[in-house]
Amino acid sequence: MSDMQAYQRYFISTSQPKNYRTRSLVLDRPLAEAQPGQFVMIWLPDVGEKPFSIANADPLTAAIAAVGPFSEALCALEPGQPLWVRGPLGQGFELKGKKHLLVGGGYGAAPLYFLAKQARARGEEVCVCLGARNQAELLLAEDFREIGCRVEAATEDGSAGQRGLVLEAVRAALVDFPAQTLYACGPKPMLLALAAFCKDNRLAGQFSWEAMMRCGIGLCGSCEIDEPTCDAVGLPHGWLTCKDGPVSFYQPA
Amino acid sequence: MSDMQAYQRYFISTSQPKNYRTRSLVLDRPLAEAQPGQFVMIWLPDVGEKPFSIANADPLTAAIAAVGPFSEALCALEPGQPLWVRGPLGQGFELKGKKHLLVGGGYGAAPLYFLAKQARARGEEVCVCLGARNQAELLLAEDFREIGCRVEAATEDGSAGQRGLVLEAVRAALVDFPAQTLYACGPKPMLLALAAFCKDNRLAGQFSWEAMMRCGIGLCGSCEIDEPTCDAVGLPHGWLTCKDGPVSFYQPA
Amino acid sequence: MNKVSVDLTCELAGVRMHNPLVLASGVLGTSAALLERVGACGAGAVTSKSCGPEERAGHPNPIAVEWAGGVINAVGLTNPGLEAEIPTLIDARERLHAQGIPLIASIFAPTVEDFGRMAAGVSAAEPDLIEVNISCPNVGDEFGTPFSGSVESAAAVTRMVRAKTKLPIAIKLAPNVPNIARIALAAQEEGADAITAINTVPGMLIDPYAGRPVLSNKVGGVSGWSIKPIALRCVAEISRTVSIPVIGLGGVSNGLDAVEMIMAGATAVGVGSAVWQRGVDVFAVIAEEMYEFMAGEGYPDLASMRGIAIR
Amino acid sequence: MNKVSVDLTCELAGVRMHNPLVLASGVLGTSAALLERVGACGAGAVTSKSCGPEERAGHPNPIAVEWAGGVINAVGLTNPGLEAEIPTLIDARERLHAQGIPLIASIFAPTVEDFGRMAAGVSAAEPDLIEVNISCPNVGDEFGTPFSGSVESAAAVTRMVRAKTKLPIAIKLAPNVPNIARIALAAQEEGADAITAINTVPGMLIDPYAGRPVLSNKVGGVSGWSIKPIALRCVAEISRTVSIPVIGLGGVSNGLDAVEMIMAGATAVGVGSAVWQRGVDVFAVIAEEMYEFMAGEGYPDLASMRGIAIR
Ligand SMILES: Cc1cc2nc3c(=O)[nH]c(=O)nc-3n(C[C@H](O)[C@H](O)[C@H](O)COP(=O)(O)OP(=O)(O)OC[C@H]3O[C@@H](n4cnc5c(N)ncnc54)[C@H](O)[C@@H]3O)c2cc1C
Ligand SMILES: Cc1cc2nc3c(=O)[nH]c(=O)nc-3n(C[C@H](O)[C@H](O)[C@H](O)COP(=O)(O)OP(=O)(O)OC[C@H]3O[C@@H](n4cnc5c(N)ncnc54)[C@H](O)[C@@H]3O)c2cc1C
Ligand SMILES: Cc1cc2nc3c(=O)[nH]c(=O)nc-3n(C[C@H](O)[C@H](O)[C@H](O)COP(=O)(O)O)c2cc1C
Ligand SMILES: Cc1cc2nc3c(=O)[nH]c(=O)nc-3n(C[C@H](O)[C@H](O)[C@H](O)COP(=O)(O)O)c2cc1C
Ligand code: FES
Ligand code: FES
Repeated sequence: MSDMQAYQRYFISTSQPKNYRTRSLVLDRPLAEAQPGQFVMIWLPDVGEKPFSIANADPLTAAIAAVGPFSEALCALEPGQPLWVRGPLGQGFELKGKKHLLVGGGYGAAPLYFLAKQARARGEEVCVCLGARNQAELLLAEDFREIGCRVEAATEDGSAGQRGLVLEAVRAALVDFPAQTLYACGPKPMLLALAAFCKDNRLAGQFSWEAMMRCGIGLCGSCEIDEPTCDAVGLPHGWLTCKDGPVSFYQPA
Repeated sequence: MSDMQAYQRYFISTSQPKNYRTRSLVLDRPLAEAQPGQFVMIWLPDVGEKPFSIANADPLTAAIAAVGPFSEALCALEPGQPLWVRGPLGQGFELKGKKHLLVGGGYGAAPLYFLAKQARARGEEVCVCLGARNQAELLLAEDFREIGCRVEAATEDGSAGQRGLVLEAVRAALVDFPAQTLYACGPKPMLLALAAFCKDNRLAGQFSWEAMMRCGIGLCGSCEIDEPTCDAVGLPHGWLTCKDGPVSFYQPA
Repeated sequence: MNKVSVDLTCELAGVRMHNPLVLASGVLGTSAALLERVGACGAGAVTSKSCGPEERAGHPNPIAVEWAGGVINAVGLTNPGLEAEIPTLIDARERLHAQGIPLIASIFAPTVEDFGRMAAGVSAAEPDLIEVNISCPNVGDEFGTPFSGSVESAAAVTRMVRAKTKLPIAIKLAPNVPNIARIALAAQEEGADAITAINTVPGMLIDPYAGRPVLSNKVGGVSGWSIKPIALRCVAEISRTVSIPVIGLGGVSNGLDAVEMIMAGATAVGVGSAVWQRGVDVFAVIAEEMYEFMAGEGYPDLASMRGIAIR
Repeated sequence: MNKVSVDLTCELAGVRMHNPLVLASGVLGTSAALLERVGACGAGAVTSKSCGPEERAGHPNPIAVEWAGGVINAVGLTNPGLEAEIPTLIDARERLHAQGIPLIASIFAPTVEDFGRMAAGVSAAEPDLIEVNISCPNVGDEFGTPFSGSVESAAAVTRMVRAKTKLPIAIKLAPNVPNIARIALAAQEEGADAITAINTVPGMLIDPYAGRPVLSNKVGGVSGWSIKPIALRCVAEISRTVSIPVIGLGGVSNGLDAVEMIMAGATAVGVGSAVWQRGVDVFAVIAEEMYEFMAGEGYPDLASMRGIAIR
């Protein structure tokens, strides 16, 4: 009967603080067939609905930064309370090669954690570069270490890892971590810089983009990436974040 | 895509005369999951739609007696011409025991042939009693013999087999063929007589009924067996030939 | 979530039912035996097949087929005519009342006057409620629009039927109107005791290989699970507008569907095509599924769920 | 059956298309880049998202979800307003014409007068055809009935639009009326060059566990494969009644569906929700499926199939 329902109801198992404003919501059961980089739409009746990356599929987990009304409502949920999920949606990451460089900005660390787990389960090497404004903003660094990833942090104020942008950490990591593919999720300026870096360095890249999502299923057009951005990173015009993405693929010629 | 269609189109492979007015229509491919005793609705666009027993499932075959406009239209079809089928529909026979007595009147032989093939494939013994007005009306006797069934015929005029009703042939057969179950398909008076016979002789019986079918899927009510008939053979009131049947089951207490 | 004890009973226009599930008109309601059987299979009430003034054979086959979204039918209002119907209704009522199950008698007619005649006629059989089917296509005004297609004609039929019977009446509406709530309101104003919504959604299936419509009548009515969202919307709009109870139906196949109908404001829930999908026993099965849902979610009775989705 | 060579071209109100498949309004028609992309994916023509006089943000999420029968949406007519739309349409037309693909500009408005203003306004962008969406719920007369809900209001909008543009116009109709052919006829009489049918079917999904409608707007429009029989019936009724061409849409997901629309009398076939189901490439895929069917069944061109199911 439940396949007749647009949404699946989940319950919060635990809600763990991950930094001063981000919580990891661990739900009561798995989401079938979810891949790292895919997302779900989370609905709170009478509140709203927004997209969130899948930070773990079994049990379904999301890392939510409380930055506005909807994310605050999610972070206020207590164990046992319900939320509604549709998905998994979109095109996720695809592990390529055996040495993986993951680059996260802000809650971009969330889908990368799921990806790192998958790579580690295959016995492959993972190095994670995390960027943030300061130490308080850093996300999931401990979680990555726990599953055997090398972690390099970069903060704008130098309060954790090296001072500067995450791109500096990437350059540094690559010196002794000859990655075959770079996987990135984070703010658009970071992705643009990394896309340029991959092109310059002939490194395969997978980038997870953000956009204003409405339908989430490739109909309404609201998540289209603008043409200048498409041109900058080599995407075809009219690229839809919810359906063609959120992950885009760059392969050096 | 084709599961969106209400009907499946088949083509006539061969149309073989079986007696002076009955043809066996062999179609171009199988009907999946069909059981002996089940039926299909055959549709000829702009002509009509009627129920027919499945005489063989692989390839789908029906034995059609040309008795009126629709059955004549079917019998006039030539190899390569199309017809439309929905089904299999209804509750078919279920082989019980290892010695099977099949009793057919008229085109009632059709579903029994399919049943006999199934029983023979299991290496079980089959005796078929066929009733008809005269030799010309006898159906499929040769076909039953070919697959290794014992065949006893009864005709009203004695032109084939013993003279009399099929019930006489049944009595005779049972003398040296100790069947565990009787399976019957044919005109209502024959079924009523056989049902009474089974009751009197404490023999398990399966009877395939006919009725005016419209929807064929248990909605319209037109194939209901009348209450006196139900009472006579021990069926619950409101018994639907298309859905509860066409096969009814009698088990001596 | 604590399991609670659940009460599935309801009352509709003075008619008490042990659960809210009503056999929809036209499905297995053609004889006393079938109506009795559906009652024994767990329905809270049963509706007879719509009957008109004269006997009708209906359309030739094909009259109903299943497709991926449910069923489409154009039976053509096969019925024995008023005179033959009355003893059947009396027989059915007696058998059903012995089980404690109410009988709803469905009527249709080609003219407003004939609706009056039908209402007076079937009243003689004393069914618990008369359902007035003003939503069958192929009868109605001179353009082929059913009476439920306009406020004026719906009101005219209701007024006439109201004048001819003292029994409670439910007016059955079609979904293919721009504003179904206005029509329901007109029926209420003319004295209807309940609204039944929805009848089938007019549709057509074409077999591309045949190049022909599948039904002999070409056009038919779509029913079954795929019309549920249309039915829920109609029931919600009607429930927000009228104060009389609504029998909500269209695509109800399981307990959750029935719950959704109640949440949209329905008092009772009709079940038709699901009989094809899940068998005649579907009534007891759906009632059990409703019970499970309500016990699990903490709804003690139907009133506690009714209309919560439209508030 | 001999394989024949198949011609999929068609002409609609003077607009030539390399195949009959039209991107439905509201699906991916929000930017020049997306319209161009759909053209490159094999559509015969593309329709822009309906635009109104003023910018509208639309409804808050959820605005569209999939369910077992397809999709339900209440986007809320998100659009940039007439002024911002014109350069987008010009840009889109130039890119599409470079591919040889016509552009249909869809408009809606809250009043008859505004429809006139919109028609005159988008005409400046010189689209190949203007589609007049009189079938969106939540705009229309004082009862919330869309303009397509009555012969009078449909005629009034058509008359106004006809007076304000020399471009060909198609009037887009809603299925939830008792007699869609009468409304189509009224549009033809007021000068419409084509009819588009159908818009989504008004519906509601309720989540029983939430006890709430799923869409923030509560009511939405059902689209996708489950509405196909409703759409086929509407297209058949309209085609039997009017002489102008029909863009048939509603639930077309594959080549057989498109063939059925043509057999019901459509000249062109709209595709909307199938983009969700089968991706943007669905246009080329459906065209190929139509080709296969027609070659296998011996139909040399669309005219040889058109309307055969309603004769
Ligand atoms: C594919 C995809 C995946 C996403 N995954 C996640 C995820 O895993 N975790 C998560 O927390 N969010 C994620 N988001 C963002 C999320 O959908 C919401 O946009 C976010 O929760 C803010 O919504 P809100 O209603 O709370 O605040 P809003 O009112 O929408 O935003 C409040 C303010 O915060 C700003 N803002 C929005 N998002 C962020 C942010 N992430 N960091 C800093 N400022 C922000 C807005 O620009 C605005 O000024 C994802 C978005 C997309 C498209
Ligand atoms: C479950 C079921 C299975 C059936 N299986 C078969 C089958 O395998 N083969 C088959 O030929 N028919 C079968 N029938 C009967 C079939 O559906 C039609 O009723 C039959 O073909 C006559 O249809 P018609 O339109 O040609 O003639 P009609 O105009 O309906 O009938 C013409 C005349 O023939 C009489 N008649 C109808 N059927 C028979 C008959 N079988 N023998 C003698 N007279 C008859 C009618 O009473 C009428 O007087 C089955 C019916 C049912 C309900
Ligand atoms: C085969 C069939 C026959 C029907 N006949 C009638 C009828 O005679 N009178 C009536 O009011 N509704 C009739 N209906 C409509 C149903 O009562 C019901 O309104 C519709 O099927 C929607 O419910 P469902 O989706 O549960 O089937 C019929 C429906 C079917 C499927
Ligand atoms: C997300 C979405 C948005 C839509 N927006 C519009 C619109 O703005 N204008 C319009 O005329 N129709 C709109 N429609 C209706 C479609 O154009 C089409 O008529 C309907 O979806 C039926 O076709 P389909 O089943 O192929 O989707 C929209 C449909 C969907 C699914
Ligand atoms: S969110 Fe609607 S197309 Fe991507
Ligand atoms: S033929 Fe309709 S119920 Fe059996």
